[in-house]
Amino acid sequence: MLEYIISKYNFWVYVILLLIGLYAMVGKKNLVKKLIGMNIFQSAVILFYVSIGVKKGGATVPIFLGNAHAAHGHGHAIIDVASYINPLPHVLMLTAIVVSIATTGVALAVLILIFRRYKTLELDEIMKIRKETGV
Amino acid sequence: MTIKRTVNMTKQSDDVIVKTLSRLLIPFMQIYALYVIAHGHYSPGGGFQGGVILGASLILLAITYGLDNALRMMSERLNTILCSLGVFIYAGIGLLCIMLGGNYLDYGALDKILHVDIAHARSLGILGIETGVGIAVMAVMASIFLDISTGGLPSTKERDQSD
Amino acid sequence: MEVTILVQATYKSFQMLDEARDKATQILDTAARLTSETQALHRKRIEAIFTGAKQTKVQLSRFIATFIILFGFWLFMSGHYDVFHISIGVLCCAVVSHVSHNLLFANPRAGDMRVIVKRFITYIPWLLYQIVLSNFHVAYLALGPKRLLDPKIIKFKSKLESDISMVTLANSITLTPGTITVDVKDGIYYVHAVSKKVAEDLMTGEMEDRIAHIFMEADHVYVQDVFDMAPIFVELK
Amino acid sequence: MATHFAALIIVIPLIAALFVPVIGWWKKGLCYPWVVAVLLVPLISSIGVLNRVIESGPFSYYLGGWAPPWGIEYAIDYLNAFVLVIISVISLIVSIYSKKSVEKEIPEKVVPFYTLFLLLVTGLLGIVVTGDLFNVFVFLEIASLSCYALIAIGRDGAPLATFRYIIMGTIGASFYLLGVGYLYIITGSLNMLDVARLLPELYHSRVVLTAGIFMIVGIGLKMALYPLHAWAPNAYADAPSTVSGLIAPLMTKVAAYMMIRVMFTVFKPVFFIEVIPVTSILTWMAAVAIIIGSIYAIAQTDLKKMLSYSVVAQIGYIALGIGLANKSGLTGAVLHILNEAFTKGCVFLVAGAIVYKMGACNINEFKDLYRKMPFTMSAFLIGAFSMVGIPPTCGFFSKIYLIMGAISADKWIFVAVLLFSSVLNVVYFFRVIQIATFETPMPDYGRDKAYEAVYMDEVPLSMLIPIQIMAAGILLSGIFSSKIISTVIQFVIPVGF
Amino acid sequence: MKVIAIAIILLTGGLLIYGVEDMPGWGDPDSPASSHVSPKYIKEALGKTATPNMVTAVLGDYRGYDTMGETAVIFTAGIGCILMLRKKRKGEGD
Amino acid sequence: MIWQLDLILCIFIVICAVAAITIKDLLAAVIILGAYSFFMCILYTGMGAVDVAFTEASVSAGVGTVLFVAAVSKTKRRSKD
Repeated sequence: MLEYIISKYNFWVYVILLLIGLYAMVGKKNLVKKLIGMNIFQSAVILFYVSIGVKKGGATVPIFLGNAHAAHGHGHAIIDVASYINPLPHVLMLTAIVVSIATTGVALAVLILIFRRYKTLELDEIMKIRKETGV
Repeated sequence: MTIKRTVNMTKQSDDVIVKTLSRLLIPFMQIYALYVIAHGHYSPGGGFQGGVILGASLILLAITYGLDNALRMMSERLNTILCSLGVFIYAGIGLLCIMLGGNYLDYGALDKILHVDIAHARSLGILGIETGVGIAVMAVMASIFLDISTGGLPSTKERDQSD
Repeated sequence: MEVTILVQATYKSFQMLDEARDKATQILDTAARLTSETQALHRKRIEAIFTGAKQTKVQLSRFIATFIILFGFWLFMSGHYDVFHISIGVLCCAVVSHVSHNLLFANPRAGDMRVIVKRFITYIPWLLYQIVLSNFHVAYLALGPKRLLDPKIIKFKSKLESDISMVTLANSITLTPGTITVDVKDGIYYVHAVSKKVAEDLMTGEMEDRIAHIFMEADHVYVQDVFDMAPIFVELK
Repeated sequence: MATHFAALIIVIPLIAALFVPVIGWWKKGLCYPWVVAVLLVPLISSIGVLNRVIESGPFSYYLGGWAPPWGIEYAIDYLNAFVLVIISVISLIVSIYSKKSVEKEIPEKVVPFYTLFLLLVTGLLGIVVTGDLFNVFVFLEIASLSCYALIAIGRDGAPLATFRYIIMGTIGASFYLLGVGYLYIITGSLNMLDVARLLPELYHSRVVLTAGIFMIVGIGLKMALYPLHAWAPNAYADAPSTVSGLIAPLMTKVAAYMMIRVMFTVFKPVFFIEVIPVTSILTWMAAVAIIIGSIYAIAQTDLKKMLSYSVVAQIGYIALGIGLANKSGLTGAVLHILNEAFTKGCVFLVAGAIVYKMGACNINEFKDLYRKMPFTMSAFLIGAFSMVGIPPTCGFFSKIYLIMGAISADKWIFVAVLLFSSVLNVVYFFRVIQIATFETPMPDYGRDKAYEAVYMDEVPLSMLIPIQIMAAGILLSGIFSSKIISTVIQFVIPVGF
Repeated sequence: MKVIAIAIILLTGGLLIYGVEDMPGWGDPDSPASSHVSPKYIKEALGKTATPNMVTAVLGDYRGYDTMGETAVIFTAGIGCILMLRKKRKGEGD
Repeated sequence: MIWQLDLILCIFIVICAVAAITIKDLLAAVIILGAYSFFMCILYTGMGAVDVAFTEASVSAGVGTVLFVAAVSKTKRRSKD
């Protein structure tokens, strides 16, 4: 059992982080906390993808470290697939990280709009104000 | 306990250490960011990382020397144009490929105007798009920061009136 | 009436400083003049950073100096020395030095670069020696009897003028074990010292003199502000 | 150039969006004609693409010249091309409409507004055109981010509604991304067709099951399917009227397209019908959505909010058609996407016109509106007919197909739900029409008070014409529905039904 | 609110843990993710694009369209912030 | 990477995540989120994803934290939960 848990511990960590993030997004009342939860949630997904790309058995970072000019042209013969990590998940996650920061930026801008209107960032207080003013 | 006073992040800092060090650091940050963009082919890095570091150098300038000085280096209008320009470089290279007879974003077609073999044409195409990405990311990061930290009033006079 | 006040003031100042009243006045005058001078200089410096120096010649020389420094940095990082990468490097350095040549050489008082570099290099061994010395002292403090530990914040006005020398002093103080620069405001240093000996070492002003020497600062009257001058000032008025 | 139509659909609006800030800096008034002119390009290209698909069958376009699954591929078949045409038509009409409404509601933000408008259209088109699972996520984020920003500048409660939308939308997009990751870990590919080829052997793996559920839940969140709809009504109601005129018809429909794509192209229908019973859950959720959405709509006094709940109900129709998973059900769903796009576009634009004239759209203040704005309100009437399902509007035909689907699936309860929902639609639409038409101060002969004349006070032509085009679109797509089905929609149905 | 949150995370967590079981082993070189599409990138990227960093090659070339979308996302975020927050100042535009 | 070290890193990450959503001082929570991003970045480096780690360090931990700090300084610093 313990071995089973350890053998996939990255997956467990990502599950835990994803749940923490999801809990903060749904259960917390403070809007900034929701955004913090959102960041954790997205980075959990990113961690999952990066874990997909890992390759055991002497694989290194996906950068060809030899002499590029010598290898160019007859690269097929030289490059051994087993010695490099799968680059595709990394590419996808570069995109996802940038998307997450873009979402965070827009969300923070919305947050400032909300603060301007209600002068608070607690969801329950906002709901109270909305109920009182009828908006 | 709520803290009523909001902190103005973009006023000139009065700490001589922070100011001097950031003054010395900013050119090196910028050159490092450009290095990251240009050497994305050989080492980790590329347009996004370099662009973000460039944007961070502008943000550092805004935090330490105040917003007005930062805007003197990069005005709002220039900033918006750079946002557009960055994405336009990317999409424009793609369109150029169509005009040269390839598919969209097929940098291999660029060899007709660059006079190198296809592999190197692709390499140069990647460099071109990374430059575009870097410019766009830099401008956008700086602009988002300025908007959020000033609440959308980057000019000092009106900000003082409204606060 | 006036005479009695003056006599009282002199008496107090004798008690405190063992010096004559007019000398105290002179010191205070100098201090006041210095403060206003530094403030004016500071303002000018900030303006200079962004409006840029007016003379194109100065600007050009700054541009070239920035370019050389940045290009050296680029070559140090790059590791690809073919024509293509070096030309990219030249382009990038040109862009950055165009944008921010006023940042790196913002100090209007900056003298001859070569002399400064030479002196700075000779300063480093001395600093290291000081660090080693204070290391032993702090180790002695830590292992020795408790009563030697006497942490306090000392405050002194430095004669340094340019921001770069101020920062060098502040960082040298922080680097030396036992002392930490807490804040620098308008040329006044607030330093946390761990014991009396450390504070006295600092107060001799040797480090400051050396830094002033590096950056070729003019020698001004050294104002030591260990004692609180405010009551004297009030009395004098 | 004809071979590159598929690429131009996305690229031209994107590049045009980049020029809007520059043009707006030069001369603000030029933004509007620029946007309208630019949106003609995707229209022409998508009609060209649809034409090519009808003539020579599905085709694909390799971006960057890399063959799939290594590069990104546009795989364009009947469904893609059909939805592309819908999106480009609606967005063109709404862009024509936008001028006066934007000038009145957000006069100082015209330039960034039009930039984001074009980016939103780009995102929606990009989701539809691509054949790569991850690429869908990227364009989904473009569409969502521009949507967030556009909604946030709306009425009073808009920022909070937007914040809710951001939270729910991010959960949805991340769930989708997670599902894609699960598919990637088990198949090693991101291309839809390649994944579809590899998946059938793996249907009994738990990973595939999890992937399927996460993708469906994620898309369901974006689609505002019933239990996940909480963000939608406020967001649609509080947005500026042009924006709600654009996103209410398109955003959820594109998500519905994604759901059809995932359920019937990436996964084969057999997976969701037999391996895990998602389709039957979906039909029940859809039925609840139809009823609850309609009931909530009846309870509203604000026209835009009523229409927003109606969106939730109508999404239920599409989900029902997808969930029935048989030939007529799916035909009904796809036809309903077309119908919904025109109908919701029409009624939301009418709501925008009313806001333009009256400053608000509280239903109880609609007295005499039919006399004041006869053309606008007659378009509204056509929209209401379509929503209720009165021939010859398109709503009738889509509803007929859905009912036929329910009958052939032997689910009589859904027939009852569909018919009952028509009754509910009648209730909430005819309340509006009754107030606007009949509740007029009749000439009181008993007293001396003269009959109060009502003058016609119609909206400007630049708003009226798009509304009329939308209404005409409802009628035309109804009249030609059999032709649309025989040329396009019947090829959408996956093999095996 | 809290109850709903806990219910949601229990559901999601259960599903995720259920799904983890059948996943290929962590870091398995023969897993489908590492053996179907990606080997070609590793083999070809240097020869076809003259770029030793495979991530850059895939990012910029093989999946360049994704990257363009991503740049557009960033652009959208920037313009969105301008739309939402920036106030108009006097004497600008016409 | 040695798995014990990796495990410790993972535990730190989880602690940071929990702390970031429970601390009531929002500025502290945001800074902890930055620390969380840096731990993530180390984890990515351990998994060989240098590009992702670089991006995470510069984007999430750098600019993301700055944006959060800017927003918090513009609004309220205290949170009720």
